[in-house]
Amino acid sequence: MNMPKHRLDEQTIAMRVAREFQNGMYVNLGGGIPTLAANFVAEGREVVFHTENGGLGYGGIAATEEADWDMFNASFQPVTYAPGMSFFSHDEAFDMIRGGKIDLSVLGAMQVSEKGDLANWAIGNMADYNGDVVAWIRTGRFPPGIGGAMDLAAAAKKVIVAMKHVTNKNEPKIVRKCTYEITAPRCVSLIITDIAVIEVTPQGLVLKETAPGFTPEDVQAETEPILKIDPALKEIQL
Amino acid sequence: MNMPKHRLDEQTIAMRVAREFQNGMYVNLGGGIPTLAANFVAEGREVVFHTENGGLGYGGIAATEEADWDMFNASFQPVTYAPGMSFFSHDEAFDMIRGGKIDLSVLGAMQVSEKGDLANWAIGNMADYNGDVVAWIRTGRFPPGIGGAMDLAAAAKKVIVAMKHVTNKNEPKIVRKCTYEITAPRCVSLIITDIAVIEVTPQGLVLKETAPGFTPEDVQAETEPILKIDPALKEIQL
Amino acid sequence: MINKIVGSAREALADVFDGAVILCGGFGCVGGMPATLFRALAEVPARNLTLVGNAPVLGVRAQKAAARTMQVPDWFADGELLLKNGQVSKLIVSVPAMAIYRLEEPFPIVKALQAGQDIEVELVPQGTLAARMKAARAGIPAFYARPGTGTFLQKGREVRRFDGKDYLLEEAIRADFGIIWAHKGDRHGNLVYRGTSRSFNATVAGAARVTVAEVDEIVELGAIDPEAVATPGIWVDRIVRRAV
Amino acid sequence: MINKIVGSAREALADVFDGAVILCGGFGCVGGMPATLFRALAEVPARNLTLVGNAPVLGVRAQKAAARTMQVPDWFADGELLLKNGQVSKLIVSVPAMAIYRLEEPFPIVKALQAGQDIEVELVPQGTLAARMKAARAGIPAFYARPGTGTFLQKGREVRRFDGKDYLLEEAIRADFGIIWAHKGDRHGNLVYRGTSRSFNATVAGAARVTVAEVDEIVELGAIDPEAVATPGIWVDRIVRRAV
Repeated sequence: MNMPKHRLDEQTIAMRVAREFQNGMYVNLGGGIPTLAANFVAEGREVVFHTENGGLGYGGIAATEEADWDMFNASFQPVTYAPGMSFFSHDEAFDMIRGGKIDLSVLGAMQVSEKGDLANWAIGNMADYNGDVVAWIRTGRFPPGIGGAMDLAAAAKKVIVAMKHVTNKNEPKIVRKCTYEITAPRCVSLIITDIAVIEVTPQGLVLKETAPGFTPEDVQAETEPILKIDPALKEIQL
Repeated sequence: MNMPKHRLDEQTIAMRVAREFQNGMYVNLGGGIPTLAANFVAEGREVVFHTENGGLGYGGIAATEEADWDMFNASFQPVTYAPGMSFFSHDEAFDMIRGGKIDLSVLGAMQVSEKGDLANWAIGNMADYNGDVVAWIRTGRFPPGIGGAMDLAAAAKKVIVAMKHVTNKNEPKIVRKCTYEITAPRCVSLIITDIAVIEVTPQGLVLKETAPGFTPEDVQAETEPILKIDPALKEIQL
Repeated sequence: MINKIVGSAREALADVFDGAVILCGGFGCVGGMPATLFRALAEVPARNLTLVGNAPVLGVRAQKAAARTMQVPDWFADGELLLKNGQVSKLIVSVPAMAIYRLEEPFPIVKALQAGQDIEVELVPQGTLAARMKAARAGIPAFYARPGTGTFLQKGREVRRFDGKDYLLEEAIRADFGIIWAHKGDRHGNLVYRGTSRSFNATVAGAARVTVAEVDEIVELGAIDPEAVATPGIWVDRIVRRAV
Repeated sequence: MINKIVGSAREALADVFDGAVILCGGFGCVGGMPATLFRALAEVPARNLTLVGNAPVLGVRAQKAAARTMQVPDWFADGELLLKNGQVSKLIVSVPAMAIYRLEEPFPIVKALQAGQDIEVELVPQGTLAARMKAARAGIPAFYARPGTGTFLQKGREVRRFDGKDYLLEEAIRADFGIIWAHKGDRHGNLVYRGTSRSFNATVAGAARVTVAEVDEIVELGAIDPEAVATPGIWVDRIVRRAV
């Protein structure tokens, strides 16, 4: 008899992401699911959140009544003040990233390859537009915008992807080779989805954890590359 | 009958230097005679003094009783606070220099060539030590130290030299070709000394002003390259 | 006396010329966008402008959608006005439009291109964009950086290895004008910001030949703590009060 | 909880190893020299150290002469102690000694060389030195700069033309430790300075793998105005109180 399959909702994925936060880490959270993780830092741990637009040490996402348009993160969410916070220029914010001071970057993704290549800034491929970015934008279909993703993916000490396991059309997002434009090659080390936690290793993708009710075969069915199964495979722990 | 020759003292050279300060200029003053000019800004003009160690807008040289070891200029002189002052890092101080924001750099010099080459950081030449800087330092004879001179000479909008016209041994310091290691080639545009004001032009050195009692011949006698005489030659005005 | 305070934004930008390259402060949305200066630029006759910034042409409609609970007032503006006027011939940006927001109508750059405007777009990673501005300010003509290696951005570019890793040659962006917002400023041009709205404003300050700042408040010289000056006045050429 | 405060300078520098490259804060004289950390380094067994800084080995005697009316206390120290111990094998500095001051005895570096120590000296223009530290902090492996072109420094170096002018390729200085002074710091490592003593301290902060700061005063988290933080804590790894 099978347990009922239970896909994690976004908040729960974010809770699982937050388990990766070690005390003292400098963490940058990308837009979407990653930013939700700011609210789930474990008791007794202190983590410093970095935002590209020049802030370090914000508290969490601000409630409507606290929202201040001079206090927001790189996903345009209002954030709260916390003691120890600091503000600085955009260039300094990226010196921190490029200089390797961000311990953990959690990013959303459109695709992740089995080598850890990340595609998270464009839904499409330059080749489809003969390399003409203007032609692409003119179509109005998911106009590409790099933002800070390439900088983070290229330079953070560790890059984790947090995303739904498949697209809205049930196409796999964990793929052999990215078909969308990539953000950086071989940068992702851990993938956290609504059905699995997968580690990117030199030997390939290793399934470490599954959502309640999901067998390795279930996860494999939604994943393009072949998954290795960790001998210590377990249910996703929160 | 000749007027008595009157060499300007250091304070008076500095007064002449200060006549070059236009309202609103950002000015960096090197050690020695140049720093003295800070005290002679003309009435009605406002000049902002920049110091390499991260200060902008200091007032002047501090009196003994005001001396604070956290308020000093790049010549290790205590300076005073003035409204509008700011402090910043050393790298930002040199971004200002390299970025071309210093309108006027006044430097001391060991030698200036007729092309405007400046030698002001070493008394000697690398060739004398087979290019071995350690051998040079080991001698203990005027150990070389670059400081901020190369950065200023290479990047300030205008470089003025303020110095005694000749060495203590009465050797000319304005020379055809620098024998000492140079700071930057073709960077000096005006030379202010105790006996003359000389402009460096593409056509050569032009004598613009002389000290009281000094004829062009007197100045030429203490100057290695041939001087052109400005038709509007006049006595040094303070 | 030094007085960088100018009576109006239009006066401060009156010498913007055809073909000028303009660095834009602000992150692209909510606080910190130099709205008064964008509005003034839209009233200047200059055309064929190059706008350089993180996301200077999202438009107020998108900003309001993105800002959600943070209020974006109707007087707010960005480079959308210049696109509408047909004043823009090139964008050097990190985000020309946002794929994630569904608006009633297309983003301003999409509309402009669909209307047949001839606009070049250079996409730059956000941190590299900031560093290329900073390099210009620091008199550094070029530097090497890693973001973009192994992506479409590497195509046709100079790649160089340091310590076994590839880096791209990145050139400083040389600009004619920089427009920024700051919270407070004095007549010397010293600026302080507020919160995360500092961002690209502090980066743009000093990076162009002429930096124009719009400030919420003009204060007396000496009112800003010299230890807390975020942008020393040397980087700023003209100051105007924000016109709301 | 994050707590970067370390009980003593010796503890903060206990892992300095033979051959380590150490960036030195301070300008070379009077306020802003990390004297406590220099003294602690002199008690660490590590040898063959590379010291990088503007003028880190002038010695207290020269500093007192140069400082004139500004008091330099007897407890003050710099890299002279390390030279005396024979711990230094290389200097990357702008000013190894000052030609303009006549002292009773030679400058420390002159004495060390005359005593037969084998010390390499790399002379770097002050601003280029600061920029090479800043590049390391910013993850920029190399950049082009103009100072030094047309001088002895150009010899054997890569020269490249941009817009008709020559520039030298300058590489980031990769260092193991950075020692700095600051006025106040909190347990996250946020720092503020005082006056012109900020200088190279703010430049060195974050430029080495490990940054150790000595501060006049340790303050509660939140006591430093977030707008006035000069060095955000991310750049600082360890903090100790100045020991006078």
